[in-house]
Amino acid sequence: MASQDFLIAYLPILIFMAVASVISVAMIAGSLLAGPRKPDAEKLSAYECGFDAFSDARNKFDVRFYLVTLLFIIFDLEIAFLFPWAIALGDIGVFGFWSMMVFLAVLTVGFVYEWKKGGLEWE
Amino acid sequence: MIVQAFAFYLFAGILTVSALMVITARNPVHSVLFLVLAFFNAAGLFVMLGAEFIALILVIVYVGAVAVLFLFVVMMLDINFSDMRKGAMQYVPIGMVIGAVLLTELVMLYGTWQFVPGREQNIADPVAAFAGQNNTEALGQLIYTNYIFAFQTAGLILFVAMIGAIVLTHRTRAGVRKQAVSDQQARNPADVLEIQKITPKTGV
Amino acid sequence: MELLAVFPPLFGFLIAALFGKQIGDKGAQFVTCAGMIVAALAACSLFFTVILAGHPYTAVLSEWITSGDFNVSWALRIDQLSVVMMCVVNIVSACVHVYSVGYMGHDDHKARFMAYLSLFTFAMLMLVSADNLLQLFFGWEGVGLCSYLLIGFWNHKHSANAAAVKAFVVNRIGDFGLALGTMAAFVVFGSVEFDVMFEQAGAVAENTIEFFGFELHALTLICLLLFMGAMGKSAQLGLHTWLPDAMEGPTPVSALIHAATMVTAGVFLVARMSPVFEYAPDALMVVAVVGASTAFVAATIGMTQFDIKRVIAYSTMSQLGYMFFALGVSAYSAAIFHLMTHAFFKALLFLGAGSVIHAMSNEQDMRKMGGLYKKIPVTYALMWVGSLALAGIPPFAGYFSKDIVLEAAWADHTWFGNFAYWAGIAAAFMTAFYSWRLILMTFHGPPRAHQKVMKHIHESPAVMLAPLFVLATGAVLAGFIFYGGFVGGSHHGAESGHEEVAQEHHEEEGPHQETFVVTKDGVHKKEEAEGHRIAWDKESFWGESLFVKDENDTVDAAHGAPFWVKKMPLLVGLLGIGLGYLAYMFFTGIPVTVVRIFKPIHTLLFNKWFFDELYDRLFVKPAFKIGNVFWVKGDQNTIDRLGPDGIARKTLRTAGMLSRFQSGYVYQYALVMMIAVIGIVSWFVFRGGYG
Amino acid sequence: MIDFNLVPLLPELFLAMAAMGLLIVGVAHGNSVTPVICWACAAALVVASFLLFGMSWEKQIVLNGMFVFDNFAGFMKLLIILGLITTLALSVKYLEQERISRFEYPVLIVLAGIGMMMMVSASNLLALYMGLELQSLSLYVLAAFNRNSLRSAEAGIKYFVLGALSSGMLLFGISLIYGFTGSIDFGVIRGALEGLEAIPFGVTFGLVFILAGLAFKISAVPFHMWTPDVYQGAPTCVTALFAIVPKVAAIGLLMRLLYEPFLPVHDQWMQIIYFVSLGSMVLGAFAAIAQANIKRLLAYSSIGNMGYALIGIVVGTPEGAGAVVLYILIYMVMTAGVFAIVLGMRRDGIAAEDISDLSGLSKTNPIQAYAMAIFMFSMSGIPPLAGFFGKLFIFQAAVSAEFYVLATLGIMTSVVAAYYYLKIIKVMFFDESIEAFDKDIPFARRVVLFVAVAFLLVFVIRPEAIVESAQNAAAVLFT
Repeated sequence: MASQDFLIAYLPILIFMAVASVISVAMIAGSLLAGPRKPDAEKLSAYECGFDAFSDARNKFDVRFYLVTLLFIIFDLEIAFLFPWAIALGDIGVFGFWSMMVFLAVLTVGFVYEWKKGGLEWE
Repeated sequence: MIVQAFAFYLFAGILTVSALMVITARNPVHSVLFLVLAFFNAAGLFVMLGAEFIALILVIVYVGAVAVLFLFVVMMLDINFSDMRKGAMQYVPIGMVIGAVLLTELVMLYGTWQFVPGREQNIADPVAAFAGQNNTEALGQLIYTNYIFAFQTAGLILFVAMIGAIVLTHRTRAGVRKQAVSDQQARNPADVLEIQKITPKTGV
Repeated sequence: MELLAVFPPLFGFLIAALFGKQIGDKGAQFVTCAGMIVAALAACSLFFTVILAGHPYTAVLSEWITSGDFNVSWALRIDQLSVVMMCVVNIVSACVHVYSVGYMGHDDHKARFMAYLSLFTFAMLMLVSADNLLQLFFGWEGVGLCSYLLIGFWNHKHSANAAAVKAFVVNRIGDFGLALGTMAAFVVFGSVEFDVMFEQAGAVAENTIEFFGFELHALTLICLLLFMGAMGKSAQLGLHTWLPDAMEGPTPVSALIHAATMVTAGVFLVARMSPVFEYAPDALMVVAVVGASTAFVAATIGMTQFDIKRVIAYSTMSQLGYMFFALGVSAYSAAIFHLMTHAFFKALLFLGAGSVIHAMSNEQDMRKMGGLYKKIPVTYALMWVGSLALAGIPPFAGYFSKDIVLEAAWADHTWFGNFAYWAGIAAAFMTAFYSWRLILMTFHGPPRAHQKVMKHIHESPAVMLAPLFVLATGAVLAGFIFYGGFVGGSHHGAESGHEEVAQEHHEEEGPHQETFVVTKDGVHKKEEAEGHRIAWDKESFWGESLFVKDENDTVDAAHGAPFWVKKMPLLVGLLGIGLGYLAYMFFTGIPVTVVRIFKPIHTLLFNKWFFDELYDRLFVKPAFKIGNVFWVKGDQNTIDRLGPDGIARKTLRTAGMLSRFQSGYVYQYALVMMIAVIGIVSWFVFRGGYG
Repeated sequence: MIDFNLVPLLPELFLAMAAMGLLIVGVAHGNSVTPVICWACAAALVVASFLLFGMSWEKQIVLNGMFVFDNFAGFMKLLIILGLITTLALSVKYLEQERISRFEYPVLIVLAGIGMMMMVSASNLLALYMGLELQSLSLYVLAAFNRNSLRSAEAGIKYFVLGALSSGMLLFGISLIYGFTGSIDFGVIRGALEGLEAIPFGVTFGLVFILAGLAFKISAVPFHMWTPDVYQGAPTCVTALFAIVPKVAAIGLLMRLLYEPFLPVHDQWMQIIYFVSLGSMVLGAFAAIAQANIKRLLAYSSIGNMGYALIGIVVGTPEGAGAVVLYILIYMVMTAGVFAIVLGMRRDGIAAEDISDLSGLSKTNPIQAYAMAIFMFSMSGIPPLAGFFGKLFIFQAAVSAEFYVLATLGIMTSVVAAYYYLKIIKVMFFDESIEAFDKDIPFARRVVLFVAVAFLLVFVIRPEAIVESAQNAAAVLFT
């Protein structure tokens, strides 16, 4: 595919993005311009009555959340390798097929490890 | 052509500005959001280079997963980012000097850039056969065959990453009551139930 | 035979070290002493085959390192010079071994001590029998290592530890010179084997080396670097500060290492390298000046010290200075001659002092001695012998060797030769003075020790005295017997007939005749007078192991020195002894008065010319400072502020790990990396003219 | 199709399978089997070394030019395997004592080992990067392995953040080189560089960044900042691993990279390595003087040692390369020995890490004290111990290639460095003895200690065989 054609194929996406950004900018700008705003100190404070917050809204989270995310990323990457493989499988033949199988096998070992270790259980 | 140039400068411009915002934004959540924006624009640039697969991977992996993890971290950890920034701020002047020097050198690099003769041939070598196929397909033809070594090593690296994630974060908690499904299934009335005759007034 | 002369100490060491527990102290002592005695006998037999029969050879043990054009083999170079050294080392070491059996009788680690001694001797033998600079370097480091272990042997004494470390570090500085010298030699000669180097020395005499942009005369550079090594090991002025402190070790160690053998390694090195030094007159000049200054300075310090061993230590340093200026005026044979006689009488003095210390229950301060001569008469007599030899009174050994050294210096007829001569005369006077100061303070006068101590005083056991007698024999006879062989001619004090021979010889030879004739002449003479000991002369004695350019042959020239030159050392020696008697026997008030009048000078001398303080200020403190800078930057900023303290603040754990990592310090590291990369790129930009 | 010949990869393949299998075994039985897994991993490494021996050491490049196996790779892999086995042997007991005995530890070590072996066999910038990352990732995890210790976690994070930065630099450099030559293959790059009259700025620029990334891995100044912190923070057995093995791999990688594709630009990289080597020697010598913690001291000592090894690389001759291989080998043995002792520094079950904790060791445990003294003397390069030869060959190579200044400064800094090695000996032999260390020294550690001491002592008698094989290994790079 010539590069010109290639880019033309993406043109609709570009246009879409342009339209999307125009619309969202227009909406924000519109509300900024049209909406009445009279801020004062009390309005901007956390509460208009009562007391200030004692502590930050953020607090420590269980590390398991991160574990789940990390594992997700790893499998996400694994999946990423599957796309080109799926497309090219017809050309790369048996060799390509087994090549991916080995790759998956390695990660399956990892997966078994995770499972047995209880990394996928919540409580 | 004009559209192409326009798109390039648009992506590049937004990329640079949002990268700058990542490190200057006061609110870390904004930083992460700018990072996402930067990734998007980088993806746009990749598309323009014809590397659509990379572009999409960038969106899927970096925007979809990594940036979300970052967001997760900055939103949920109770770290005082303004204090943290103070420590870093004292390095700003020297950092800027370094940046300026690096920039100058990169400009020089650009100005004096030259290619080795025969470079075209070198580049074309692995991909020549795939002209006319789309990017993803061409990659697919190469990764699993010519570059099988790197591919399998990548598998091992992911494997290590899994082990690492578990080793560093997984803890088995004591005293947690879990539902053990297999145990439940394997229960046999004969093992746990016992029928006894109880004569009245004697007790068990 | 050469194996028998070199390896028994190694076996002694191995057996004593590995099986010390099994064979017990007695066994270890026996094994090591027996090994040493065997080695000593073997060395003596080598003396006959190599020197008297004139058959030097090199025994190749095996191929060793082959790497590109760098070929070195294990070999023992058995020539006249190394045989002389072997004899000295083995005989003195054997004496010290035997002596140690008695001296260390109350120590808990006898086996270890004997093992170290043997190991030391082996290292020294490796040094003297080396066939190349690398092997020599091995021995060199080996003796340094053993000296370190032995000085620190009494490790419960804090001062001993400090002294051991100091000795090692100062020696390392010298070794640094030696290592560089070896490298330089490899560059110039393409080999570190002595044979190759000596052969080419004349050919490369004009070569230069470029170093840090300077053009340097190659051989001078090599020689000066080697001399730096020699200075460290032989405690020459500048790198001498470790020697007096090394007296913290047990006395046999002082006798063996810091008087008779190890400290002479520097002298040996220069003598061994004589074919190279001969082509580097500038280096020789430096050697002479440093030697003469050392001789003088050490003697001045020696006059003011009170520790009996330190006095002897400074006298050692002073005598080493003599040897070096002898080397500096190309009188190599005279230097080795003095080395040999000195080994005997200095070991004798040290072991005698050890005997005194042993008797005094480990008291070393002369101010707390006195009046001992009746209680330990044998030791007293032996100390007299040693001191007479040291002061250069005929017919003791020191007289012959010191005279020839001084005459050679005079005969050099250069400014540094003259300087050396007069410095030597002054030192000779002071030597005599402080030797008698030592004897008189220790043995005469009223007893100043505590009554209890005085009661305990006893003569040392036979096992300690026997070696002393052996050494005393050497101190008496060595000079007289070996004069002809070592330095040629016969001494003016010897029988008149031989003086004639010497004269004749001198005339025959003429000022610039070829050495061939002389050599032939020597051999011829020897055959004629078979069995007649005096008839040997120095050319046939040394063979080709020492090399002197004809025009530099000061030893021969020395025999023709005027009468006053020859008699001057004796005269000042006697004067020194006389003054010693005056000051410490008859008019005991004199020293105090003198000290009061010359207060500043005395302070200077008593504090050893403030060398230690100077070095501390110049080197030790800055090194610590540099270390501290890194420490403060690298450690206190990161770890100390965050690590332990952070852990201590357990309550702040909630502040969490992440905040601690992000507190700017990883930034710092990253910044350094970035700066480095950018810096390197910039370097190329400026250097390469890109852009 | 590509030349799919897996024979040269056999050891790596085997180790990968073993690692996965043992991981599954471990997870099935829990942490109680950690020692078994450790020994099984060690056994797998032994098998891998047999596989190495069984292979032909002729040069062959397989897998589309990604992987090269030759004499050099074989020799370096042997060293790596040896180092890994040693580390495993040293670790088992320590892990139990520190209560971090988890079965992932040996598996991660083996995986890191695979990465290292790939590094020395890389024949392509991509393969180089993959190997490096496999190794680094495992090491990041290992550094933070004791997750209950703040120090260890801190070490892990520091190492990771800075390591990521260095990887970034490396990648940037690689991309510049690729941009210039259009290839990531070592052979092609060399061909492209050989034809040049003037070296373009782009190549120099790329080279600087690549070398910066690699200098980080061998902790050479000024990319060393992580070393003391990580050495101190990581569990001691991991520190031992860091000090012993990755250096071998990184030096091997550096040598192949500089001598194969980049030899035509020797003038350029020589200047960089020159500077880095000088800095490492000086800092390693001086900064260590003020250290009180023995692990930090060893960190600086390893920085200094890398400086010496780099001298041999700067020289750019087969002689120099041989000297580096030999130096690394001897360094490995000495370091393994030292850590065998440091790991045994425990009182009442608590690890002691200060130099002052060694006080009077010669009385409480003379064997250890003497062994340590031998290691220290060897490190400071005193003959006749093996450490002397390592330095000798390095300096000799430098001198014969006329790098006088480098050789001189090298000798000078080794004199300074001798001071702190000596200080340790002084503390052990001459200071007041304090309470003895715990006596339960495991058998494996004794063996390591004995072998290291024996090697250092015996080396002098017949250096020929080892020197020759090191030189032969290095010579391959120049053919």
